[in-house]
Amino acid sequence: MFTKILIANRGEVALRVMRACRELGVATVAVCSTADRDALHARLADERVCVGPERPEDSYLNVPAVLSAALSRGADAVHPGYGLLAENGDFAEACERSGLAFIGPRVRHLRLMGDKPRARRIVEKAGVHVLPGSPEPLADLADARAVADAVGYPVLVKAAAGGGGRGLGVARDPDGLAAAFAVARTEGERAFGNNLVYVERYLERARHIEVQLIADRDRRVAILGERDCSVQRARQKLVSEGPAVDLARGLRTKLAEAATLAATAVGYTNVGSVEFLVEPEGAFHFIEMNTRVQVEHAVPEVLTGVDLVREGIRVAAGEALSLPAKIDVRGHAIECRVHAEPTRGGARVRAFHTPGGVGIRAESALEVGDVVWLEEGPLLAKVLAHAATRAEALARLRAALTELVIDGVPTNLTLLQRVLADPELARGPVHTDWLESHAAR
Amino acid sequence: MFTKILIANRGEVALRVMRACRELGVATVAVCSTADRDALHARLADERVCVGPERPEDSYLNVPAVLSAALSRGADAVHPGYGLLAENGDFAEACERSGLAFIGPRVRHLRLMGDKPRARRIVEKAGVHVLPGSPEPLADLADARAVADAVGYPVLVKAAAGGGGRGLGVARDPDGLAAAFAVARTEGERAFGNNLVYVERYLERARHIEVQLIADRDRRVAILGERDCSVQRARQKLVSEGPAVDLARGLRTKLAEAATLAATAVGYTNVGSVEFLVEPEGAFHFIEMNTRVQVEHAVPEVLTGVDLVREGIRVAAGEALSLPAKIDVRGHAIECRVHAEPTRGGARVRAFHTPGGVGIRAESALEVGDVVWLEEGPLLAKVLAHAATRAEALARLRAALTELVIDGVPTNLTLLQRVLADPELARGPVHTDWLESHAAR
Amino acid sequence: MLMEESGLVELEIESAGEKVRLMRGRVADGGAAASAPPTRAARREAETDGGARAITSPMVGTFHRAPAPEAAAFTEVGDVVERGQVHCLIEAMKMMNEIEAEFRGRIVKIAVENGRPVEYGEPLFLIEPV
Amino acid sequence: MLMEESGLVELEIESAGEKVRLMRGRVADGGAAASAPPTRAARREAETDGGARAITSPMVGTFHRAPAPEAAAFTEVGDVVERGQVHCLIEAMKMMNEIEAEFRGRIVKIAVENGRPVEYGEPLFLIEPV
Repeated sequence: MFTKILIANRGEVALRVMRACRELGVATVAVCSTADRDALHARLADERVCVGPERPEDSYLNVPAVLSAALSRGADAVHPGYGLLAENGDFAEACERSGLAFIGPRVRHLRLMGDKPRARRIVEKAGVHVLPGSPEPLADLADARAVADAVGYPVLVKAAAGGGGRGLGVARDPDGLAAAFAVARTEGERAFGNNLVYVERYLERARHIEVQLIADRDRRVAILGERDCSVQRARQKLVSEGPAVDLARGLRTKLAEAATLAATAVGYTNVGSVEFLVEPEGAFHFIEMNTRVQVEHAVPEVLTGVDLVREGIRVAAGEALSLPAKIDVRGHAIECRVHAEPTRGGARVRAFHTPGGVGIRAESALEVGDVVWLEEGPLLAKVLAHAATRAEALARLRAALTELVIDGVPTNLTLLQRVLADPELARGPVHTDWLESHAAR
Repeated sequence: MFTKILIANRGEVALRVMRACRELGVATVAVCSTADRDALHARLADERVCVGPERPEDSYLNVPAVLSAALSRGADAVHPGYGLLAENGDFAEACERSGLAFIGPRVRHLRLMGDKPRARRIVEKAGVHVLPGSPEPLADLADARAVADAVGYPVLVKAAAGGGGRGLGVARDPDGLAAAFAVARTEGERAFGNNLVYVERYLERARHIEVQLIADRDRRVAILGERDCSVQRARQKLVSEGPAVDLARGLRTKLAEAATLAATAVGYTNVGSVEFLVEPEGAFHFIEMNTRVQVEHAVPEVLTGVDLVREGIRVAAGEALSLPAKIDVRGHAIECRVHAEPTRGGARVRAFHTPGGVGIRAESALEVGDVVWLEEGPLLAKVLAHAATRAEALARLRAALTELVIDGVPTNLTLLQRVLADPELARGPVHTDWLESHAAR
Repeated sequence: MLMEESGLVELEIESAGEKVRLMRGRVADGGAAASAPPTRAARREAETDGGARAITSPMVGTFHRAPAPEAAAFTEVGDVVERGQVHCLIEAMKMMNEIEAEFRGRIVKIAVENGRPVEYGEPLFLIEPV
Repeated sequence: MLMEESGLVELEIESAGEKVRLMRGRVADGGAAASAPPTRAARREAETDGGARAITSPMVGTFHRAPAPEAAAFTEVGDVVERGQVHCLIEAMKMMNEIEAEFRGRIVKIAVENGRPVEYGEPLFLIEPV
């Protein structure tokens, strides 16, 4: 096992990783910007290293500074959490070259799954159905139009280096293609420094279901259930629940098998999840693979009792997985993301209280007095409810949200409460367009 | 089911009851003192009624004011939580007379189990072994001496109306009896307005193990496992864990049977727990029965998945228990009480953060800016860790406590961390004198 | 008032068919109203304000402006109340507690609607000393 | 200084058997040291103090007072350093980054022990302008 892990992240995920380190008896080094010196993650770690000025590019994303912090403090591994450097192949490679273990999959897995068209090809070759679309990244509109005509409208134009719902443009017909193309291209350029795009058939009324897995160094893949993340706003997951309900007979197994095929095809190792679009009739299509611990990792954790972050560290340390002989999924879990409403400027937290009690798991690094920068609509807290049945879990989560106090910051709490009280959601699964079409009514 | 419940309590237990009410779709009325108008429990309830000035006697313990609040707001039931009016038979009776359901056992159960010597007699008659001691309440020292000589030293002198570790005096020999008698008498007078005492054989190196149960209106008793609360300071439970480890073969079943006998003997209904002292060789003795939801109720809840508070409300509403056909205890849970260190004056909370993550349940109603009155060493937070094994639960709880932030208030956190890191505790069960004799070394 | 003159502290009457006990808030020690002592509380709150002063409820209950459902209100806005004059009842647990004016003054505002529940310390009247 | 005069921005040397690249902190744009621009940072921090001013670390790394383990320290307390004179090295990812004085002054205090890790913005020297 490692002796000291540098956590290259901040906020609730940094705390999450810190807990796993503590349980494993591993020392922790936190990094922070000049603005974060007194943030919770910096205060709670065994050591704290300020790696640069406030701008993320100058601090948390400053690879040499982060690596230098790890080396000068004698850390032997780096945990990227999620977001920031988590899926950055160059960072992972730089870690390895500096003799630091990168806690996550191999560099090649990050590169390969980060190149979405390439990932599509490999997974398709492995025998998993992917949506009709462009086999290669596209540089110009004409090529995009050709592919779109071939697969048929509506289509999604996606940034080749994108993911997580960013860098997406929808074209319902040929007239809309140019605009969609521009969106994907510019967002891809801005967010990922890559302006290549690809085109994919756009499915309406489909569910977004992802399968959680973890694989050890010997590529033994363990499946930890699936979750339905169809409640989305602007393609951002708002509510995730597991297990996915009302699946056609045998579909759960088929999804697990497909996820295993995708992971095995690249010899995947460590924690990851495979995203699928599932049509009402049960046909399903690979979208992409997330090569990291996900924001929603708590859902499989409470359902299976497996500590995914701890297991991920174990795998990276070359240890065997300590999973139960038979992983069984118990009860039903629903988690929602409480975000700040994106707007200009910042807001100071005046009062803060996270709900507790039976079956509730709330995670946040927010503190009274914190100034939240609203522009990006950052994640403020995650609240999860676990119960024997879906109905109980829903009631429990609704109750928990009435107890969540975040005074001073505009949040999406009201929207979440409306969504969770919606009879359509209570009745059963919804599709990825549900929330927005619903709100539109 | 009830339509509106008045919660006659404050702090984390008021929030706990509120959650259960919300899940059941029942409206809530909070009571508060003039000092608590903006406290979390008052802000989060559907309605808030200020029932009097700051002194508890004038507000939370002001029976007419509390009942009047319930009646004038149209509540149909009152939940006392734990402490305050929870085991007050007169209050329960006043509720019933006012047409309000008291959420707890029947008045006679409170009266009967509140009279400790009487409870001893009844439970003994039911066939459960009780410690040798005085069958009747004692008013003077001579009687106490006679009993003490008969049962043999060391002895405990207990307030007849006591409980929860209050109103206790230990006499290791005849010379110490007068002092012990005085302690029990005066504490009993002060805390319970009753100066009668009783004498009981004092067992050293025994474990404090209590059995959790809930009984419906038809007196069907369900057992929800037991917990070991032997880690005590000044007879106050500091750490509770379940299931109790290293029990002699068959002992767990015997304890469950004895608890059932005790409950059945009085026709008990609703949530309660039966306390036993267990000797190293496995002999066990009834101490007392707690006729309410306990501070430690989270331990059986996470082990069995049963929401005890919700079930208690159901029972009081005359509904059937919604328990799983077979209640199985899963994994191991350890909970500790984080108290303020008893001292003069008050302290303001400067920073506050409760740990989260896998298997952690933290409950508190503390907020930044709160002024905590330290004299009584109030409960600030409860932190529980649940895991597959005892060792994992211990590691998890240790990690969680390093994440608990309560700046500005003197707490017992350091003591808790020392206790949970103690190799003797890690090795196995300890006895009720362990912590203090240990600290003495 | 009858009770004032007679020095009675308690009086049972039939009101709207249901028997209620009438008590004088200020002397009701040991009684149901005692545990939140009305006078002390009422005075303290009253003094917290300059000019027109708020008379706050000394107990939790239901606010009644009249001795009985059909009866006329004890007071109206504009009335001058004498010290010790009853200007409302607070019903707590089926008992009617008379609330008396702490000082002579003109009622500027009646803050609570008749028949509404009131909490401890809730402003009932705004009175201008005269 | 050699590098100053030669206008070199990089120089490979053998130090203690292990090859390290020597870079000039102030011009190391695009290099590893670039992403936390030394000069800007160092200046800004330096100006935050009146009288004796703190020279803070422009990057994360290990603090070296001498060019090599056996060599003499660049500066000692009491020395007067010229603007642009190297007074320490910060080793970041096997690269030695020269840190130069931002202004002429006398070293009042050396805040960090030789060979210790330093974080961004950590005070290294206290210098009194002369």
